[in-house]
Amino acid sequence: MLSFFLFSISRAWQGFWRNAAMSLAATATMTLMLLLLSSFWIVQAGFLASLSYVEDKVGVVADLDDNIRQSALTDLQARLAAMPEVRAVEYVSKEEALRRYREQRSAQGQDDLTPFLNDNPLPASLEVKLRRPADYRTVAEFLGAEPIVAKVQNIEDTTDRLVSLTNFLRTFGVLLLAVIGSIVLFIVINTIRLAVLGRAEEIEVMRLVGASDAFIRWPFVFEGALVGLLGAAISLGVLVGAAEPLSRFMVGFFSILPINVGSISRDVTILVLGSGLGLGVIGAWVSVRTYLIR
Amino acid sequence: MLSFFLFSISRAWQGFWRNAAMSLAATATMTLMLLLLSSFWIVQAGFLASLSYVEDKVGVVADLDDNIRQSALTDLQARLAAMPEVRAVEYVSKEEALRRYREQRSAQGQDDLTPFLNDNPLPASLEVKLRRPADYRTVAEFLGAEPIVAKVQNIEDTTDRLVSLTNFLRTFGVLLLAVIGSIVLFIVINTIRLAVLGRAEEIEVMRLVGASDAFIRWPFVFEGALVGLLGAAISLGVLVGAAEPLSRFMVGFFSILPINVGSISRDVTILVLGSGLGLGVIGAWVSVRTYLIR
Amino acid sequence: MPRGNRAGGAMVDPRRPVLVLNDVTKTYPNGRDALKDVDLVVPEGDFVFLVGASGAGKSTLMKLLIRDELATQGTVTLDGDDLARLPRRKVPHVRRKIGIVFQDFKLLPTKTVRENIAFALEVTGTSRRRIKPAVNRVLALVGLTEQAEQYPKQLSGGEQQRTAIARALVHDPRIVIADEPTGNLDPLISWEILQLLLRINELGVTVLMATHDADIVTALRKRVVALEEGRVIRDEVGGGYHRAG
Amino acid sequence: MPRGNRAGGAMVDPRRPVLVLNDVTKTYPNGRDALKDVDLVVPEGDFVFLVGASGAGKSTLMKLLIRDELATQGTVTLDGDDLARLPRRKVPHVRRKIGIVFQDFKLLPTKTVRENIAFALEVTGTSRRRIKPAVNRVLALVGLTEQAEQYPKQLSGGEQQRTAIARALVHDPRIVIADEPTGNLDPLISWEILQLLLRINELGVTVLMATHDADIVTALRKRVVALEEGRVIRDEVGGGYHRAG
Ligand SMILES: Nc1ncnc2c1ncn2[C@@H]1O[C@H](COP(=O)(O)OP(=O)(O)OP(=O)(O)O)[C@@H](O)[C@H]1O
Ligand SMILES: Nc1ncnc2c1ncn2[C@@H]1O[C@H](COP(=O)(O)OP(=O)(O)OP(=O)(O)O)[C@@H](O)[C@H]1O
Ligand SMILES: [Mg+2]
Ligand SMILES: [Mg+2]
Repeated sequence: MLSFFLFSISRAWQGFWRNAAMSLAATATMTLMLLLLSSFWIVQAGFLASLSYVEDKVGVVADLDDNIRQSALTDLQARLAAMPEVRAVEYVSKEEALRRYREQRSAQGQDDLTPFLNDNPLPASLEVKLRRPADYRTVAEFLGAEPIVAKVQNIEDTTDRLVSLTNFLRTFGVLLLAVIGSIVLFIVINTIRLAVLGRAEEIEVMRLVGASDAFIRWPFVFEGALVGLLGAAISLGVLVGAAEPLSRFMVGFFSILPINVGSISRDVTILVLGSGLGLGVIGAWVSVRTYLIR
Repeated sequence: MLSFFLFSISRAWQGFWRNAAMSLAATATMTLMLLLLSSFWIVQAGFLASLSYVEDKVGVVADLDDNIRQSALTDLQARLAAMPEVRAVEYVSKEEALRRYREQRSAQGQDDLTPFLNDNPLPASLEVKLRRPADYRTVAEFLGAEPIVAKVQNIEDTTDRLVSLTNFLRTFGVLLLAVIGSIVLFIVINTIRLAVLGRAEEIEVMRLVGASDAFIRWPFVFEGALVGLLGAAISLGVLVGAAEPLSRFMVGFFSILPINVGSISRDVTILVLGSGLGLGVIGAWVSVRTYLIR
Repeated sequence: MPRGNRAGGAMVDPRRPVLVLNDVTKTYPNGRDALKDVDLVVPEGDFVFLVGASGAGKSTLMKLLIRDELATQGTVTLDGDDLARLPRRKVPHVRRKIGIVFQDFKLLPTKTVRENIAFALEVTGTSRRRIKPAVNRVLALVGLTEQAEQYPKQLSGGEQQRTAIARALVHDPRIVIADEPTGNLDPLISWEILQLLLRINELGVTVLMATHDADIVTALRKRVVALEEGRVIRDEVGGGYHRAG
Repeated sequence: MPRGNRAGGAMVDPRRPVLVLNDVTKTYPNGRDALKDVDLVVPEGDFVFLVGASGAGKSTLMKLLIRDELATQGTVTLDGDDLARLPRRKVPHVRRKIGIVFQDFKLLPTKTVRENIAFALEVTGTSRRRIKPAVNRVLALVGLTEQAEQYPKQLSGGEQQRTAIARALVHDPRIVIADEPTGNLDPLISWEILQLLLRINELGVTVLMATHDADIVTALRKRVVALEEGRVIRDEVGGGYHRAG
């Protein structure tokens, strides 16, 4: 068994180099397709991180009545914090609200209207951060029923739109990745098929001389694996080479996004190696099958 | 000459079908690659339209002094309209400004602060729409020098960021399309090369029997063209089939965008047919060349 | 027989039929009848010349015997196995019993002469240690020791044919089926190859050989089966190439 | 000659050399010397048998003549053209002067017998109208009329060889180079093919034929050039296959 394994590998190595033109053409296609797949995977990962970042910003803001008891406030804060939907609760006092308003106006380059005010018209409020934007309604309704809450700011429309947009984008991204994945799958298998097609006669001769299916198949499968692994190695090399300038550039642009570069590069390595190997093996298996079953 | 042309075409047709497995595999790859290319082209077109739409929104807002003369205002408006950078000028009166402010507050679900005001603190203003966002500075400086202008609202930062973002996205899109284009080019040529590789011996025999290079080459080139055109036809078929549900879906989402579906579909048709034909011909030419030059 | 381990043909039962065609008709998909109502029994240890004009059906008969083609009618039995009923899985095993020299050689283009010959042993699971000497022995027998590391494309026609012969003999087959194995060889080497086949036949190997070489057939006076347009028109022991003998 | 348009060889100058090898040595990239210091002059209208053991260099000599290989040393001249100096563009024109029967046939696998034969006329730019009758004529000559629409894979070995012969003759070449054209043919058809070659030779076509068929060479008493390990060891008119004659 082991000797058959080793034998097949050595035959695969031989087959790869003796049909160098075909093998290298197949490897080139494999490499490009893996690069395409991994680029989209990376873009997709960055994109999902951006969506999460945006969703993080969704929260429920409840304006409080003026002059409420501190104990009532503390009690509400505690009950909110205990809700599974809630990630964090922040209390914004009347003074803080005015300060933020002024900041916001001036950041937008608009006039500060507050000097015209006689009194601080802004209410104190509780800003509740959610675990999932879709829970907006639950928390808003809970707050609306509280006696010390004057009014829950109505951003339901905005939230709904945001939720449906992010859901759409997420689905769209997954779909796009699936489509690209299928294209890669098909092209690679098709390419390996073309390479095997050029060796159909060789397979026929092997069979006529008494070679069993396994004896013919495994060297081809290992050859497919070799094409896959070589393609994966080259792709990873290119990605590593491109990573440094690219990430420097990306950081400049998306510096706010909490992208975990470590986990992405681990995922991409697994993706590239796994799909290279898998596609090579499956492609070879399927292609040889055609010529064995007769 | 014409008879040679017709002869080559009939040989190409024969060659295509007598090597059906290879030809169809090559056509399948061609089809998928054209679909990939055209999808990105379409996304890119939609994307550029979105950018233009966003850029349209960039304008210069100049607050005017209270109590200016109507003639000075009309004069300024006329001079602005005459500037090549300016697309449109709108006058917003003090009352209109207050109305808009109230609308905006309530749309954001925030309290209306205006009842606390003694007086309308908002100035009248001129809103100038630009042809290109990059011209922001020129127009802002022009307005700043006008006597009746109290202040030019400073959104230079925002504009700068927007301009550099849209420029970045535009470049990125073109770059992405170029990369995908190169991938498609390479994969298709590589695939045709693999198919020709399987017929290298046939070419050798033809040469030994006294066939001239042209005699061998042209049927292959026409066969490549056939693969390209068939791939293009199938791709267009798929696109047409997908267009209706997809555009219905897209309109729902991007209904605001002024996308010209007619011109896009014309461009895509040209793109798909042109690159299918071109890639098929170039691929075959390059591949056969290898076996002729010896 | 290269190794000569079936000494003196002691274990050979000359009445046991190893190749049997029973009322076989072969019609190719394009409608051409290559064989019609062929009956043929070859007992173990026999030496049979298959003769007939070009297109008479000799190669077709041999293709049926190795299950490269299936008979349209009738049964083909090889060493007791009905080839039409043989499960796919077992086909390689049956083929390994036979040493086949194809008319068009069927060498593997990406393997050297040595590797092509070794291949017939590798498929049987022979260990490397035993493959090397066996291959060297047959290389010497067919006179290709010098060409061992060349690829088929780098061989002369006769050298290719001798490679095919060496591959057919290297695994000590019990049956040798040779389709015009001397068509590309000069008279001298042809006779040497014939001597080789006669020697292994004496050791009990059944040999079926298609040939156009009238000199050889007539000189050896072995069993001759003559085909004409797919029918057996003559089957006699000690006959010549032509009907007159 | 199928068409017989060079009536009675009136335009043939028998002293004009058409095939000339001048001190030719051919060493293959792997170091094997296939030809050594070969001098050979074949005048127009000659009929030459090329004999020699397997691997003696016969096919290599023929490959040099059609510029499939280039000589390592010496010059090869065909009909006045030094093949080593011939511009690439002109190579097809030279090849069209020759009718070549390859030892391994070299048929186009995706073309039928008819198309394979027609191919040799198509490359010369012959019109369709004239191709069809010419192809039918040679098909009848080699006895393949019935097999005209089959693909090479669907032919017997001898039928493939006859297709190759038909392709070599269809365009009325001035020179015929045949590499063991009867290796896969039975004696009867072999003789018929020989008669065909003799007939076209009488019409002035130069014929160079490599063969292992001792009977034919000895019987015809034509010029015989014998190679041994790449050297010309014998060149005599009216010789037999073997040195003794
Ligand atoms: N795959 C095929 N499809 C159709 N017809 C075929 C096929 N193979 C062979 N034939 C036909 O069957 C007949 C017998 O062929 P076969 O190869 O058995 O002849 P053969 O006796 O070996 O001849 P040769 O001496 O020329 O090799 C021939 O007329 C041939 O055209
Ligand atoms: N492409 C090649 N590369 C290396 N060596 C070669 C090549 N072609 C032929 N040879 C060697 O050159 C020698 C002469 O070969 P050639 O084909 O000319 O022989 P031949 O006389 O035609 O023999 P046969 O009668 O067997 O066809 C042989 O020993 C062969 O191994
Ligand atoms: Mg045969
Ligand atoms: Mg030869």
